Amino acid sequence: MQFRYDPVHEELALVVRRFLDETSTDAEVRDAMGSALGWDAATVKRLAGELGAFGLAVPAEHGGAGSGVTELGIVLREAGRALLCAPLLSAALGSALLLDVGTAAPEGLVARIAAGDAIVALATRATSSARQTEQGWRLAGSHEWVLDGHVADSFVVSATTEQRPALFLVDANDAGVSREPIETVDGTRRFVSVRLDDAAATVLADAGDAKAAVARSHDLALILLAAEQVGIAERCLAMATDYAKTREQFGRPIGQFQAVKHKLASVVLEVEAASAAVMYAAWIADHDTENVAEVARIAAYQANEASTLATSENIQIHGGIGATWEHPAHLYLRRATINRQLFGDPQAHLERLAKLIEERV
Amino acid sequence: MQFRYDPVHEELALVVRRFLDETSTDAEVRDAMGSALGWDAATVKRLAGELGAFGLAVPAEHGGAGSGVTELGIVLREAGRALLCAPLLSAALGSALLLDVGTAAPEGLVARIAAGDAIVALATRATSSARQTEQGWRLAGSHEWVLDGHVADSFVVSATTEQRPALFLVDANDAGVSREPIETVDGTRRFVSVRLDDAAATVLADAGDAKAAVARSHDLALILLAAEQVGIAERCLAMATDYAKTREQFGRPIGQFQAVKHKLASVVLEVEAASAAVMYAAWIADHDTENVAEVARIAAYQANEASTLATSENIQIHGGIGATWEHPAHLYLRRATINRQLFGDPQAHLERLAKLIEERV
Amino acid sequence: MAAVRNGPYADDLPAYRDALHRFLGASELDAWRGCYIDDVAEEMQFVSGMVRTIYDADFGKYGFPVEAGGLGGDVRHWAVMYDELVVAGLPLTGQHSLLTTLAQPIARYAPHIAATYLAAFARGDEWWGQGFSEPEAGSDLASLRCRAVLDGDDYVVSGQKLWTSHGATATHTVLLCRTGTTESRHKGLSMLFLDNDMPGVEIRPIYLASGRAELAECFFDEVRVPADRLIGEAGQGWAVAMYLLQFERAVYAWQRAAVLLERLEALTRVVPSGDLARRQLGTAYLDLIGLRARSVETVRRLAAGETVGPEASADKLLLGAAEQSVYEAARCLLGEQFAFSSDPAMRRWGQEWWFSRTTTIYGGAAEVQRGIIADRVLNLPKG
Amino acid sequence: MAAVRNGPYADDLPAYRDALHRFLGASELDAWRGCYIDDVAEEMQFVSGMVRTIYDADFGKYGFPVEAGGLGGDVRHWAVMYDELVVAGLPLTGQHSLLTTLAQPIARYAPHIAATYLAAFARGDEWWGQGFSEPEAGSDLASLRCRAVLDGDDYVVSGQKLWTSHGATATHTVLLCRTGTTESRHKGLSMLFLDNDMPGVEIRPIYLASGRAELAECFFDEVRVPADRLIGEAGQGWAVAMYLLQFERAVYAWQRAAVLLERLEALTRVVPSGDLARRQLGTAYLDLIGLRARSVETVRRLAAGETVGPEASADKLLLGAAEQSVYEAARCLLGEQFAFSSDPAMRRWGQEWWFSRTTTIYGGAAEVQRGIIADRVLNLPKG
Repeated sequence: MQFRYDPVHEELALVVRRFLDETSTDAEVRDAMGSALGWDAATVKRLAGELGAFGLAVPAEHGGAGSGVTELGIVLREAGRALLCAPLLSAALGSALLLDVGTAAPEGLVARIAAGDAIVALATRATSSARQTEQGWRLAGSHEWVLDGHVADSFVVSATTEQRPALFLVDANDAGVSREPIETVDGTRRFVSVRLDDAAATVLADAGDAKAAVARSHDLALILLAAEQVGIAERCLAMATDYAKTREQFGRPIGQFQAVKHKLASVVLEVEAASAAVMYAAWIADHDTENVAEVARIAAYQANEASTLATSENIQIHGGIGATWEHPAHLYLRRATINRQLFGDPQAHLERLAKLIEERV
Repeated sequence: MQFRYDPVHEELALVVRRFLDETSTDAEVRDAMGSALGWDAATVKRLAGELGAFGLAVPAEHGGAGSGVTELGIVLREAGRALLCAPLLSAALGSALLLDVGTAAPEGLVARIAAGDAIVALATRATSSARQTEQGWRLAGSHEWVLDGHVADSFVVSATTEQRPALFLVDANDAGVSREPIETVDGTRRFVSVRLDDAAATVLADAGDAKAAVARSHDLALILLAAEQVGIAERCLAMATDYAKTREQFGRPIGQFQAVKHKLASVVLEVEAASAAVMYAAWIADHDTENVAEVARIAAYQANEASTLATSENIQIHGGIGATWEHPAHLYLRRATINRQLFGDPQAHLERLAKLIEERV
Repeated sequence: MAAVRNGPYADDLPAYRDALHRFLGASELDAWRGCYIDDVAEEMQFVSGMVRTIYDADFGKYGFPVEAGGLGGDVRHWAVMYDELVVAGLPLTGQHSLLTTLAQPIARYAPHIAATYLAAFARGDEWWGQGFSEPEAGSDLASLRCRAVLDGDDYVVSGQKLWTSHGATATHTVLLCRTGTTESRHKGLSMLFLDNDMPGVEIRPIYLASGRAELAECFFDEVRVPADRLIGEAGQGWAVAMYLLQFERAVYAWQRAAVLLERLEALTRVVPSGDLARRQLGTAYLDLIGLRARSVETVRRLAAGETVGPEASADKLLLGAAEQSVYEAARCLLGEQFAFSSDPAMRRWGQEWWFSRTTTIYGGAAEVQRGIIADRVLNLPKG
Repeated sequence: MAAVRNGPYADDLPAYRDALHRFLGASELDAWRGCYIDDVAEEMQFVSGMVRTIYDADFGKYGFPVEAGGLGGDVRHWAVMYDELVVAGLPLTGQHSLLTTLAQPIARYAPHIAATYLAAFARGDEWWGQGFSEPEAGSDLASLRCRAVLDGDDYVVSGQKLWTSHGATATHTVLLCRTGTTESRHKGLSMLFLDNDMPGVEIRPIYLASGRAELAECFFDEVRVPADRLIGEAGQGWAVAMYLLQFERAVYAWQRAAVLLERLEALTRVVPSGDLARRQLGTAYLDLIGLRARSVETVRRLAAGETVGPEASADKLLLGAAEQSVYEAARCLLGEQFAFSSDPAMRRWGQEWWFSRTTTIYGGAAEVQRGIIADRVLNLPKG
């Protein structure tokens, strides 16, 4: 662990937070959850346009702001705090993966993602099988839980070609593509299961390149989700703290009780450790491509722990009211639950880390 | 789980507690720890004689009181509370194992154990190898951490004969026996490592019988140690509670602070659950020979958890003073540490239990 | 009035268990085996048919005094009933928990009410709500405000209750209300038995985070309740409540433990074997067995008429820990399925997991229970 | 007085690390590599030779102002030093912790004392005790009673201190004592610098549960301390103590984390591989990395002269958790060896495990640290 010298990006966080305070209130989140699209189109347009949030880490030549993972992490953290319903994570991951494969990506696609004009969804956790025909590549297989796949323009798909892994781009409107919405525990995000039935595809990366690009994409996803988890945890900590200051029982605010104080102090500890780990992981991702896998998993694990604790204790401190459908507490817990699983089980992160230590000693 | 109808043996517990309040004070425990023998001979004599503690579960025809595991557990629990230094566990296990093998045991030996006139130590966790000679069986091997082996008159030894396990009795004064005292984290008990170098031995049980007898002996050991752990935990809970009532900080007894209250309440929970599990296991051991292995491990696991928590929190609540050599708190933690390991690692108990559940479903 | 004296199993628990076991295995009850319905009201309605069948076969009459249509026996008969229902793959739902909590206090403190109404409850024809908590009186029950003012032969009740389990479908409410001054705290409380169809009663379901409407909020606007509907004496409400909480905390713990053991086995069947899984399942199992070992003794004491008092908080806390241990194991070990899948089995795990979250909240938060143990079992100085 | 201006590495941390790394790898230091001595006093005496060697080579002078014989730089230089000592297999013992805690407050609040005495401390020739806790003032530091009464040009000190780390072998004591009334609590305190060989000072070692005599109790009987030995102003003792606690909590956390990472690796080498071991080692590693990630920022803030204040309690609590996580892993995974074996490596694990138990007690119990976070970081209402 090294000393960092980057200035803290408080300004960026403030701008995003002010925007979301207006556009991602509890009422708006619930509206978005109930909508067919899953988010408010006008808000998403402003997010991409005014704030440039979708192209934050995209280089200027592709129409982005040219910032890095640190800045993306700051925005995702705010998104977590506000339970933002928007295809933000997809934009970040889609553009990064297309940039990673370089000229194999269709020209202008990254710029369209950055502008909020296209959604490229990842179907890289499962693997289809690919075969070459006279008309080009054809993919078959099924991919569960594809984030934002319901309105994606295209999919990045992992598939094997004669046992070698490769990465493909598939047009969502191809006749061989069918998608079915699935209901998860979290209503603030949209998932579909995608079935490919001889869908036409173009190669983005082959063999080793594909594997490495997917691994990098998943590392990035872990860091960004960890940032969201920290935002969720921070918000739940704030909600619980505010409630503890005002809710009275036994003739005084419950925040005067040592049991409540210590519970909240424990949440502070988890949040602080997770926040530090996420900032560190983002910094490494921006400066050192070699050790990202390890720090991404550290950040993911810590942030998952923090968000699990904070979302649960928020409910406990709110008591009965916190366990109702009407109260937002459960929405945070639900989103945190999906975030934990979206790019791998926490136990898998822990085991991978432990193996890394074993190899080192 | 069934409803039990046995009367609670409060009378027995009281008698033993009164005796130990006199004979096993902190000063006496420290004297015993510093002595060559490891206990006070006069106290042990009274324990065996007046209280009949060594022959409690030995049938009347062998000079015992004819009680069961429940009663033994009650005495061991009191022994844990008082950190009693005495070969009580050895007496219980040695007599039980010799009774188990029936007529193969030398006549009168069990009665001598019950009277406190003989110590038979178990060397059944490791395995020696046995060979038959014209002069009879000869054993070779080494056995670490043999409880009370320093003054044992004989050893019960596990050994293999042509790949078949068997159980032998070895005279401690045989020329082929050497024993070396070893220092453990717990000074209230004496352990030796025993080396057998062609030591003369007589068969106690053969093959399947031996294996089953050793398994039963270890099950009994787990239950009795669990009872001790509960006693240790109860005493530490009482010590911490008393201290919390009198020690003042911030102008009031620390027991007024919710953090201390809840910590102690958590200890109560562990102790209550463990105590119930141990009583249940003892009851099963007295009434149903089939399911002892499972309940013994449940009791062991719960009691280990309780004693670990109670001994640790006792130190935490005492603060600095509880972490000094002078204060008895560490002696309890040390004895609990040995108890955890003496007949198998807690993790092993847990895994065996989980396998039992898996097999059942 | 059905029976006039104790039934044959009143003093023979093993025989009761054997006979019940045979009865519950019969095909007559197959319709209810393995049932789980998303909608709570619908589920209770459906299960009431099962309760009735068991009652009409006399097995459901044990644990109730003959004066209330029962066949005698004690709470151990209930404990046996819960175990055997679970073994037979039959459901234990809302009416069982409510009966566990409310039946003994009514029978003891209001035999006249028990004589008239309890049989219908025990038979599954209806169930009653427990009106204790209020918006401003959650863990601090003694601060409750719902008032009952004596006016002639009636109490006039005004106020609000919150978190009433199955209140929206209940026919009556066992209501803890203030008959003394607000400052009187626990001294000025009385317990009333109130018909939910009386004028001035309004009850609305509350949807929980799980999506299930298990609770309700109740509004009382000058509801006239005859004074003979007192449970216990006027001003004795706290004592009745404390008596009641022994059952709510301890016997209910036995009931849930029976269910949880079955759920843990179900989980073990679907989770792939492995060291981590074994460890987590094993720990949950130990938590459950620790609870049961404790609970068996508490239930025995209650059955013998002993006062368990503050010690019942230990049973409740052990239940909370065991409940969360089982469902945390489910959440972790079912992992992706738990988060992403919407098949009925997974939805059930999810809903039950949400319920487990509330185990440390309802009926007096875990923090309050720990305080009770510290103050009243360990006698630590009041803070 | 050695240097008169900042050294070449004062503003170049990476270069300092590289040069230090090379220096610590030299055979000159081989005598100290891997050393661990049961007797604490003996160990510190032996390690002081290493401290001196590093100081005389100028590396030990960073993090100290030139006015105190140092070469400038800040606490980040210390952080680098701790890391590199560990990497080189060299010990970090009592004098390092004491220096971490005491050097900055002395340099800031008593430059005249620092100018005269600090170099000898930094060079390993001596070390100082920290006289804060008392028998009746443990976690509640503000209630301390040890008195200092001004009499002419001297303070006359009488009272007792407890739990003074390495007090029995220290040459001086940094003493927090009461110059105001007992009721004045934290307002009536002052900090003094006292020679342990003055008449009226008696210091006795305290043997801990581990068997090591790491602490001491100090008795002061009318000890005359010149008034110019004040650290800070009279009555400013609490402010100095609060400033000091930032280092005791946060920089010390970095130091211990460096050691703990190495110990965890040592544990990983001796424990047989397996799922459970991996899980427990992995969790301990994560706790450590979480602590480091937090600590790197706290140390940076302290180096930049920012006030970390109550937030340093988070570092201290994270350290406590990490410390116990590492040694609990050792206790569980070493199992029988830990309990039964008396070979030197196991004795060391045992002694360190005992020390880890005290991490949540010394320097303000974990309960007090949580209270600080709740009251002063979250601003919850005072109880």
